[in-house]
Amino acid sequence: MSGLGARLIANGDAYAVVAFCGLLLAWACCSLRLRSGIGIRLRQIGLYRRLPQMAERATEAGIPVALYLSAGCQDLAGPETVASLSLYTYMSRQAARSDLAAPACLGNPVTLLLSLAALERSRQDPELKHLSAPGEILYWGSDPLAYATGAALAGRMVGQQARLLSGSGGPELLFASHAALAEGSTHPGPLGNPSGSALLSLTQNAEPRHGDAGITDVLEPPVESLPGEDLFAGEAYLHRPEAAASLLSEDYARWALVAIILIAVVLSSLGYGG
Amino acid sequence: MNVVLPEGSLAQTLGLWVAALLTLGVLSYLVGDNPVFRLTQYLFVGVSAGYAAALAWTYVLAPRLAELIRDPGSAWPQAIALALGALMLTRAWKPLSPLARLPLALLLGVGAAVAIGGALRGTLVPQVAASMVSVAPVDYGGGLRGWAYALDAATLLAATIAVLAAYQYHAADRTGPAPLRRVASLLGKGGRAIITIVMAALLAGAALSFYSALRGQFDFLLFGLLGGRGL
Amino acid sequence: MTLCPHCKKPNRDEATRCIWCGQSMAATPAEPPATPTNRVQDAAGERRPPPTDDPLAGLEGLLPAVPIPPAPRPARADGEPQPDEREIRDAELLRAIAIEPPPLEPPRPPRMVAQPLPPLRVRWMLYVLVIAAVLIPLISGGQLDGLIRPLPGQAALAESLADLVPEKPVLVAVDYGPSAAAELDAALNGALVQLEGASVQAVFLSTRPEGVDLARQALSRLEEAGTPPGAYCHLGYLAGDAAGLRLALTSLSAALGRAPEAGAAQEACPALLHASGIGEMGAVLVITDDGHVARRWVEQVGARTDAPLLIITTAASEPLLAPYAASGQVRALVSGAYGGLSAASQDPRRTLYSADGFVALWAALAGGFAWGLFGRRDKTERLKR
Amino acid sequence: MKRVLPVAVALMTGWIVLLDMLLEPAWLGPSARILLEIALVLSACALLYGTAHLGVTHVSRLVRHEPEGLYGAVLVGALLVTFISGVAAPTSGAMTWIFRYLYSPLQATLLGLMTFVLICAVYRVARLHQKRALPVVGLGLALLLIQVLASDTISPILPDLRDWIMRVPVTAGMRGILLGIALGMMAAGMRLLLASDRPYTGE
Repeated sequence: MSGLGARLIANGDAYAVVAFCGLLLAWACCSLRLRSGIGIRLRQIGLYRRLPQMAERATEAGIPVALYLSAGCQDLAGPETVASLSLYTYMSRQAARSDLAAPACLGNPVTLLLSLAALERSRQDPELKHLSAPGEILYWGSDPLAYATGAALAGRMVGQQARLLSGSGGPELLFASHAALAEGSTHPGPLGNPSGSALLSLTQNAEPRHGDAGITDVLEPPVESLPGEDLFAGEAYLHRPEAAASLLSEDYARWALVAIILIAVVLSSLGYGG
Repeated sequence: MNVVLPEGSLAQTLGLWVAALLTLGVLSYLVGDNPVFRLTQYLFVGVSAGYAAALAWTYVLAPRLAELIRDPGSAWPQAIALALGALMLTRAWKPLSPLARLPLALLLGVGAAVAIGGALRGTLVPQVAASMVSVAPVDYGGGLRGWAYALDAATLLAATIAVLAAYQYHAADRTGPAPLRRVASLLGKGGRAIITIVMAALLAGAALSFYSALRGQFDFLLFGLLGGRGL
Repeated sequence: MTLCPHCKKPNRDEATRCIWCGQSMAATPAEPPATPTNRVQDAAGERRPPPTDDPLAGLEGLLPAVPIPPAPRPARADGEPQPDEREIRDAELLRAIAIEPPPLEPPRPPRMVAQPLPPLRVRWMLYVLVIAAVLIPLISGGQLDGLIRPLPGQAALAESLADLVPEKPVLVAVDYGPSAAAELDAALNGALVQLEGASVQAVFLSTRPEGVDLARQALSRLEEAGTPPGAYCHLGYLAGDAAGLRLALTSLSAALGRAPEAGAAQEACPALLHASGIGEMGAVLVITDDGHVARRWVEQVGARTDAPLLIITTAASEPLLAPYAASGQVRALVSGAYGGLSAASQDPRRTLYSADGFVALWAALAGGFAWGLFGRRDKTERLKR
Repeated sequence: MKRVLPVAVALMTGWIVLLDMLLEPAWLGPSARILLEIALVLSACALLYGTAHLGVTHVSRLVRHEPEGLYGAVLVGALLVTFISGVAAPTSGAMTWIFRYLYSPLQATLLGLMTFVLICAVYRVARLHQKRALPVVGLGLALLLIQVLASDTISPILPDLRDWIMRVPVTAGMRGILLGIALGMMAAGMRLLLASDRPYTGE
């Protein structure tokens, strides 16, 4: 680390405040820009593009989509929990529109409470009250492997053909949970990655026999996987486009960081900053 | 598995054999899905959930409840906490379920704040600082060695920026002047390649970890159990 | 509450079709499977060729091979639900920010899921390879153990532990589950032995429920080794994840309340009385099998204290933490698999823990890979390809 | 009121804790600590709620004679026995016994099972020539080989290479991902702290 880096660390708190204010400012600008209707286009993210199509297919076939959300096993109330919840909120609304169940399999009690609220809200229409069925949302305990096991069992208990898996955690959690899922489900398994990932798949109901199908897909980096920060972008892409402002502000922050790093590297290479 | 209950006690002997049977029960999955394996799955989920809940009660709720009963005057924060906790449980009963929003709001508010603070101070600033390296060979003592270290530093820098670029949300084919777009998309491609290397490293690590867990159970079966400790 | 005759899932009594499997709630004998297009036609009510840019186009064949009757919707008083103002606004905005779809990759090829799993014969060969890899140390006797170069983190860990001052206790966070015990116990024991050498008090804590008993086991191992009781204490379980850590950073007593073990710990560790929070510990040693938990320690504790943060983690989580080690936020990062070898070799108990086993594991995996790649394919497989 | 109050609570608590973390003013410390303790207690309550939900779900499955309902009875039984013995006598032998002889072998073996799953998967990837997976697996095996042979007696290059891979490409890739996650977390967190995102109301 160069002298400049050391200085940055030494005044970490101050710079953290500056960074936070900068992001807030960027967000404000982006919201205005978004409201003013100046053409902003977002990068395509496979999963968020296919999710609506999948919901449509599920409606056509009259078969609900089951979500497996392990995000937040490690941190009950972190932003990750909310991020993965937004996927469920979206799917539960789609399911309510087509009079389908919105089954989910969770590894985080806070997500459980939130998704119950989301389900209730998506079915405010009294006509939809008949949908609510016990066991629609299954919680399997916050131990990652317990969630994995439970997910496998849920795969056996619930016979949906369409599944969305959203995982978050160490590679063990993902490898284990989705390999375990394979054994109970028809087509499991996102790419194991440290920060959150999801796989969208619509497959035939092959007789579940063995776990290795899961890892195969874990090893097969799916187009739809959500490595890193994409997990936090679901809302903007799916049902709350105004949240796109925060994504765009992330971009500005990203390029600001790159610029700062490059300048600092040049300066320290030239011997400035000690 | 490490076993340190009173040596030779009935509980220990019984326990060792139960553990061995459960181990074999889970391994029975190798001959295909079967009722024994399914039983172990349900048993595991039940035990782990019960264990976590018991600890939550013993270490978090019970002490604070006791404190509240002992000294209601000074333990008002605990009182608020427990009251909010009770509100959270109203989620189970529809007419009262809106009340559960309060504790959830607090939980998420605090959770978000702690996460932002941690990400800023613990990851963003230090990692950016760590990326501010010199790429001048002379700073690494010059000579071939200096050049090698400088090359390392440059690679580290380029790879970090490439991975960062891979996540840009602005559609690369729409924004900015053409050359910049080309650079961005090129960086993105490089970034995805580097992410593949990370995944490969994670895979190698996972293989070692899975193996270690399996090896531990074989240790238990071979030495912990048949080694005489259980008999 | 009635059960669907087809999928046995619960439905409300008035439900006309199962909300889980889409089939009619009237128990009718299964009709012959309809062709996918017919099914789509039935379900949608009209024939609609799949749009060409639809990534799922052609996947109808993968839809369940069960007849899906036209989904009868419960009659609504107000007909189909009308989108409200906000929904319309959102839809417009979504259209605005979504770019025209680039040529998407073709959908996941059906063969990937249609392909049969490895035949039983193959699977058993692979299992035998793995079991052989586990048992190989019985024969080889750990030839390689002494030859593997220690990880860079191991030296750093030893140095950091040697630099500790007896006045300040060390916080030992036992944050792993039994599934990682085989990998991490040895490394933890090694670190504890070094701590004992530095005559520093060790304060145990767990932010994961499973860690509590593993910490107790580590303590009882210390007892067995004849460590004086005053040299360590156990604070028990710290709930609340990041929030709990943030609180414990400044006030352990507030974070732990009067947990069963906390009171006893206060007596066992006089040094604890001086350290009101984790921030005042001499060092923080985290043993975890979860990269997220480790990251939480780095972000909430490491960034706020001068005490060195030392992490022992599983090989699977090591890459996740590499940047923190590189930036110096983590003074020492040791992965269990290799980091525990030297400590394990000093453990009198017999074990299969050996570097030979890791080589055998690689051989097994590589064998499986090569077999899959170059193994002779039978006729059906050749046809599929 | 049903909406406003939760939003107000989320904003107030969130900003108090955030300001305490970033600026650390002395006057804010105590209130932030109280909020953190409340959050800690609430997370424990959430855990209890989840466990109760798990139990109730499986009891209802049993009552409805759903397939595998009897297994659910095993789950509920194990849950109750563990919970009661843990609450009645937290540091007793019973809890220790359950943890060491039921919990530990089950969790450890379930993860160990993944070794078999993994080797079958590696075989399948190679067999099916899964284009996107082959490089990951091939590279993974290469990295594993370097790790297992990192011995100076074989060649001093191997250990150096092992350390270099962890120090340069892996660190760089992971650093990029971590910086991205930090940005994503901040954005997602700010959506909560600016009440643009209100999941607690079910929105």
